[in-house]
Amino acid sequence: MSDVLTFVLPALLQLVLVLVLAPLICGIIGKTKARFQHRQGAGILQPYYDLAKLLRKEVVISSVASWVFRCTPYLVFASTCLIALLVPTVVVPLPLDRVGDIITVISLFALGRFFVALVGLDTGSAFGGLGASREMSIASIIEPAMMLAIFTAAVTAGSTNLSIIVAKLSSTPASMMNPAHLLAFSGLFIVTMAETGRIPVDNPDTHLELTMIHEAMILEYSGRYLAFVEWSSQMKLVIFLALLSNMFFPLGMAASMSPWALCVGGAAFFAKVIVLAAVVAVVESTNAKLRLFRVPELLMVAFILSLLALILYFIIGA
Amino acid sequence: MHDLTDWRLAALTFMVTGYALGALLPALIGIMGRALVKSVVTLDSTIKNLGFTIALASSLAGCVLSLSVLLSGEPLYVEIQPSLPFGAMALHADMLSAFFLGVISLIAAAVSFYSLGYATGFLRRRNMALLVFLYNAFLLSMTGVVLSAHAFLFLFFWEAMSLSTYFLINYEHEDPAARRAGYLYVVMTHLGTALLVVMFVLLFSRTGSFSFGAFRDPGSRLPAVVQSVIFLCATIGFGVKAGIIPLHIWLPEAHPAAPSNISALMSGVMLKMGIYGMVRVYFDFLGPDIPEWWGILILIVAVTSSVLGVLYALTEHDLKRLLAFHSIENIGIILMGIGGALLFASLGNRPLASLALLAGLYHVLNHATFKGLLFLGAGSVLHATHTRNIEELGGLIKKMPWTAFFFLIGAVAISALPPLNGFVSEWLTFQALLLGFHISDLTVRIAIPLTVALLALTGALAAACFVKAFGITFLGLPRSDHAEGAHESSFSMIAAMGSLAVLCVVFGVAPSLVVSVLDPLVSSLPGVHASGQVLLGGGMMLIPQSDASSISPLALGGLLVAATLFPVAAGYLFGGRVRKRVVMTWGCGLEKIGPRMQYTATGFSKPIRMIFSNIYRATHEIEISEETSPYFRPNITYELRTESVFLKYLYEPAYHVIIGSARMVRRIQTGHIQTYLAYIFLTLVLLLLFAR
Amino acid sequence: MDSTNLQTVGLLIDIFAAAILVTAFLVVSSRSLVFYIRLFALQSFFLGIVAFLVVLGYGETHILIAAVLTIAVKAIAIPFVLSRVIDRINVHKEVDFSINITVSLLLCGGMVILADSVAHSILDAQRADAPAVSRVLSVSIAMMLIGLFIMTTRKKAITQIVGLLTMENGVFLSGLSITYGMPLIVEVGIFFDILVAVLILGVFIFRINKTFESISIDSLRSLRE
Amino acid sequence: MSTILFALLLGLPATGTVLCAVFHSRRVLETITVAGAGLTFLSALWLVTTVMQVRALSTPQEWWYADGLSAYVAAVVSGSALVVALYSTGYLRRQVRHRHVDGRQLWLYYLLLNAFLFTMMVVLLSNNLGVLWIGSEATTLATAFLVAFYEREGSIEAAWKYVIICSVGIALALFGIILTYFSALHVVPASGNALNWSSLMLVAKGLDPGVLKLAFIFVLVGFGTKAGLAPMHTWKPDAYGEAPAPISALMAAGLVNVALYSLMRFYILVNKAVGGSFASTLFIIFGLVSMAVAVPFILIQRDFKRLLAYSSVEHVGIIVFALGLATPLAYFGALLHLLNNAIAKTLLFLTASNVRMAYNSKIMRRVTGAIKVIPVSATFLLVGVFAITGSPPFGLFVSEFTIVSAGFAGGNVVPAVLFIGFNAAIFAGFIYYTSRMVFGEPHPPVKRGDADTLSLLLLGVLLAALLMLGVFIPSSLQECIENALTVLKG
Repeated sequence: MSDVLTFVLPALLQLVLVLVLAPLICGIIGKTKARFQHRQGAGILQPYYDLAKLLRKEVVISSVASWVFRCTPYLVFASTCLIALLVPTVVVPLPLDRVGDIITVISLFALGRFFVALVGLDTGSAFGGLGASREMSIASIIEPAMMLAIFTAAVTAGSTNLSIIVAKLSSTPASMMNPAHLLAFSGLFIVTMAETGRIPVDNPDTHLELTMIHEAMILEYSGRYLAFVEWSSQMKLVIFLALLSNMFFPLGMAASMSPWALCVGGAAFFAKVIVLAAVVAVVESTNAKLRLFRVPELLMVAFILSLLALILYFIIGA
Repeated sequence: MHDLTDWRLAALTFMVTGYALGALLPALIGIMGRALVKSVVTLDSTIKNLGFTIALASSLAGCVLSLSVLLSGEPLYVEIQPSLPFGAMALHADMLSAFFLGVISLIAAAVSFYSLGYATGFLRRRNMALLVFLYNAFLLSMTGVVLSAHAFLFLFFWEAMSLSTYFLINYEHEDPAARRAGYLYVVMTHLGTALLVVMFVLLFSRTGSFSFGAFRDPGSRLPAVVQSVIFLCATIGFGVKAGIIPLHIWLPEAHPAAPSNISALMSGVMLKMGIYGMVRVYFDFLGPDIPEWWGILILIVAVTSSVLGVLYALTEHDLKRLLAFHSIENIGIILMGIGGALLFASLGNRPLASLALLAGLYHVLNHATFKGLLFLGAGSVLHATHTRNIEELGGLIKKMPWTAFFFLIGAVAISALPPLNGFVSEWLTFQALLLGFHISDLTVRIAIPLTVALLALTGALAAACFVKAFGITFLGLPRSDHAEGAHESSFSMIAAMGSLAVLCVVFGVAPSLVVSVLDPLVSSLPGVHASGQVLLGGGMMLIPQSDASSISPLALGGLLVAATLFPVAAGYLFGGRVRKRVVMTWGCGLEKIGPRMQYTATGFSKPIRMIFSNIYRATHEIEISEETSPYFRPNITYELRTESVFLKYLYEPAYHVIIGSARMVRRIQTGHIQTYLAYIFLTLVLLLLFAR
Repeated sequence: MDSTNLQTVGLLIDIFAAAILVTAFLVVSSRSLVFYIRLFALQSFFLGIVAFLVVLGYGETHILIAAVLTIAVKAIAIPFVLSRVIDRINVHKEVDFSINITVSLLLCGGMVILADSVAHSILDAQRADAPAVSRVLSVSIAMMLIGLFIMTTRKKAITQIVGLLTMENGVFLSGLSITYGMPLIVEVGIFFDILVAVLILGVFIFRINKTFESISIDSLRSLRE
Repeated sequence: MSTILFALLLGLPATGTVLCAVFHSRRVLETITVAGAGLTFLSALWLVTTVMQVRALSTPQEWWYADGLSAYVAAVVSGSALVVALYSTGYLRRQVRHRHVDGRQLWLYYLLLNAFLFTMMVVLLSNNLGVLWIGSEATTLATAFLVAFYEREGSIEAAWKYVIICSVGIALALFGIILTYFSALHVVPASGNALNWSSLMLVAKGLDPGVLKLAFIFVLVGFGTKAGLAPMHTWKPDAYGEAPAPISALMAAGLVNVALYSLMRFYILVNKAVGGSFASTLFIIFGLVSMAVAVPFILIQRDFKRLLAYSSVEHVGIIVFALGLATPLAYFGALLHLLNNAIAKTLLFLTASNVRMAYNSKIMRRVTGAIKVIPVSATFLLVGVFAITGSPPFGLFVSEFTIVSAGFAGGNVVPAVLFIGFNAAIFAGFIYYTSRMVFGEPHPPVKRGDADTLSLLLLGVLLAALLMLGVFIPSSLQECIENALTVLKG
């Protein structure tokens, strides 16, 4: 009973939190962008309706597609849920923090991406291949960039275990402000924009073949499959925002399971995520989508920033 | 304990004689049988079955032997007394040898079983007896390499290995490419061997003995300079075999040329002989006093090999060449572990060194399994479609589901994705390097982050490459009649691939098994002589060194499976069971999409080629034939070439220098008898002056 | 045999050795094949005389046979064979040189100096016979070098044989004058060998002349890298 | 006892020669030659065994003398002579069938083959250095017409160069011998024996070092020319290239070793008399130069018999180099290599002749896909080439590895490294051409058909021998070499 309380319950709570929060954040971002464009925009709850609708709709499958096509949505969703169990949001240490560390998280994202890219090639449509090719190329730079960015935080804590990193950082707030840290943060921010398929790297809400990346891969998806893929990409956004906020500014995170602490932590987390979401929306609205072959330069910037952060950390010894 | 050694000896003898018999018996039958048996096919198939079954049996014996040593932890040492002028010789299976023996035997077992089916493709076409002979000789020589505890013996088996593979590469010698590959390979590896001879004889000249025991004992330490010379000889000599950049040029030629079961062995196992040699020399003979620059050098080599290896792989659309380049990449990753170990050892941080080495060795095992698996898969594809060019493939997942599935597992493993084995060993490598962050030494502080960054880059690129490899080959629509007419492989081939796939999973989710074996091995090496201090928590949890970071692949796997069921259930909950409608893929308004509308492998890697254009130095030409009208182009050919920097700026100049100077010298044979007499005359005069 | 006669014999030996060397120089300086052969005959004749002197001076009787053989084989038989060959293929003049005569003579002079210095340097001075030996030794080394030099600079097959024989005369000179001849059987065997060698080479000259319509060995250049 | 042995060893080939001079029928000539060679080989083995008990044995008047070294070399030489004789029968039959050879040539061939063997035996068994010289010159004369056998332009040219160059060399050697005699005159009691090896060794310490040095220089150049040390090797590719393949084989496996034997004799003497590193330095230098000179000609070559000739230059270099290292281990390696090289060279020259007969050309460009035309010979060729380039599991790897380790142990690191480098380069050249000849498709298509079974069996035996020497050295052979080694150590 006790370990149900200490392990399973908090884990499930966190999972549910992310699951529930994800569409909302997207809704908020959408709304903000609409405002920037002087539009009314859909309500912030729109994504929930979409998901509910999609879950009930019938699925159209290409006759070319193989079992990879049918399994991938579940696999992607699963891996994202798994990540949701590993990334600290409200409370540290997480019950499952020993199961996987930051490298695991990144690799799990890679796993999802791997299969989505395969789906792009599975249906035999030119769009899919285009999307897969672009996605993997971009990933091949942002993935290392992300790792380096997080390693900077990791070495301060002397561990790649997320909970430990966060705990260490929150115990020494001074180190949040050191330059290496800030570099890493900006690196990770660019990574987030790219990973979650946002302007200036990708445009989530267009199907224009010249620009789209992520949408191109999942173009053949519909109904329930699409629902899960979309949902998991929304969760991905939340997770990244969580990483951004808690890896670098773990303010007000709950250090124990006491209700009060949890409330504070929850509030803090919500606030931080909202703020970051707003920032994302602002960036999206104030920037133009880059030409595809200018994107690598941007990503290289992220990579270099993170690398600098890491090396800087050593030179000045933090 | 005595009986233990007894039956281990039995296992050893069984294995060795088995390979020998497996080589000779079929050869004899092949020679004698021609007279007796009328039908060549029946004869050859008996030869095939006999040879590969024996190979299978003896490789299983090898597994048993290696396990018995690894688990009991006490080495096997067999003195032999050949009548050769090099003193007493010995075979030994200490932990290190046993580990590599295990790797060899494991893959050999799978491949032998695979070959039972695969080699049927050669019936009636090729000399089966020769194939079987060479195959067993190859395995025998490799086991000999790891088991020999004497320089002469080692070199003997080493060269035997090179020779047998040379003949195997030339097995289909009508193909000029195969001949070129074979020649390139044998010359490169011979140059390597020459350096190894220098190395061993240097060790000999100090100790006065050829036995590894003498090289090892601390009394016979050589001066630092000689140590470094030996180190360089070993690095180059073994590096050629391991295929490190820039000594790799033979590898992408040779592996595709050989029959696929052989390529699996070459790539999965033979490259590791180079690694074995390095570990043996660095940490067994030369340890423990190690200068810092050794580690740095190895790290540079490692990084170069891994990044360039994967980058070159990305542009390949010959499936086996692509895999060959990935071998280079993975050797690089292994060397990151070894280089890190050298670096940490030189700075006196033995536990960390041991951890790094452990990671490297773990990756040796993993690469052997998944690369073996992938090459076997490629073999099945080749067997079914008779082409290695993935631009002509596609849609095979329908035609050959099992092969596709196992190939996919291999692809996931090599892309270091959880929860399979590639992920675990790369994770350990990351951990070892990251823990090195706390060493306060400037070179380390520059070297480690760069290595980490590039390791991360390698992993990501590998994933991209295997999306291409698997996606283009197995998914979508068939791009040619080859792919149309494909069929699933025979049972033995599938079973072999399946077993390797299972290993990929097991070594992934149950790392504690491997680590608990590897840790005593590593700590037994004099160069390291410390435990990697990897705590093994519950649920197969790995906790290297401190209590800080950890993973539990088993739990990950379990959760992943559980979490996959969750959305299924959830979907069912919300929307009942899935209602499906199957239609053709949307073809942008055209009635139906054709295979030519799909993305090609070349197209797939285009963005990456652009990002790293200054490494590829790609040159492409577009040829448009306009005989009818500029608006209706009957055919447009697009040709793309990426040049190998090393070939152009290292090897070709060297070649030209050598051949040029040779041409110069050849002029001395003028054909004038007077010139010849003049040579004698001058020699005489010179000697007379010398004598005065 | 008293010491004065011994000295006179020694003196005579030196004189004839010098004469032999002179003939060698004459060979170098001349351009007619017939003249080569005559000079060689003369040279061998002097060699025979040296042999006789050795017999007189040191009473090595078996050298007598060697002397007779020398004159019979080298001064008569071989020149006869060679001139027959010349007549048969009627080529009489050496026209083509690699090096002109003056230079060759200078070079040969240089060789004599070298030979002399070598001969002096190897002998330890406190030997009784050191000066005498070193004189003859230097002559014979010089002969060998000159013979070899002739072979390298002259282009007719015949001339090469002559050069070879000149070398051998040099060897013989040393054999006679510093070791007073070798055991008899050895001597005979050596003579036999040389005779056979010359015969074989003669045959080859015929064949060369038949196949290449010339005995200039410039035509023998098909085998080269 | 000793007299019988010498009588056999010298008498058998001599009688063979005489008989060949008498008879003319092919069958008789064949039987005489094969029987002669075979019996000579057997008696050589007998000599070896006897010499193992008694250190050395010699005839009453001390004209003939044999010890471990001469016995060993004699065995090697007569053995290769036997192989060549056996092969020659089949070879010449084919030549006659194809009208390449008429009856007179056939007769001359067998006559001179016997004479050749006889002269080599004379060199190996003579105690008197003068006789040794006579023998060596006689080998040249005996082989002169064999080199010119086919009476083509090339063969006559080759023969001319061969005879002239070797005679020059041998003349220089004679001078060296005379100087040795001179240095011994006042030391050896009976001046008649002053040319006798046995008596020279007794008084070696007393010989005049200065004179002996000079003598050694002339002998080195002289016999070096016959052995084919660079830069006196120039006749070798021509002679080996133009002579009939069996003769080339016997020259590479027999004559070379005979010349090396004579070199060794003087080497031992000079080492004992002069001491120091005078002779050994010269040997190391000449050895390395020979190997170095071989490299470019093997890297770029068009004619596979010339290729083998240059390889012979290289291997003579290796043996001389090993002798120059002057340590027991190195001597062992040298003697072992002498045997290995003899076997491998015989194998390769004979195989090459099979290839040549199938393709009717010895230009490598014209020979491709041999494995399909003459499978067995092609296999032998490929494997034999790996053997000659010193790859395991063949004998030459053992001997070369011994030599290298001796070099390092003796402190001659730089020469040893050069040695390894040259070997690697030569390997590259050899494999390049061989793989081109053996693999691929024959074009234009060539009629399939290999040599006769006996010849192939013979080659198989040679290959087996090489293989055996690569994995273990029979104790009897080891003793035999040790026995020869004691002589070398002086």
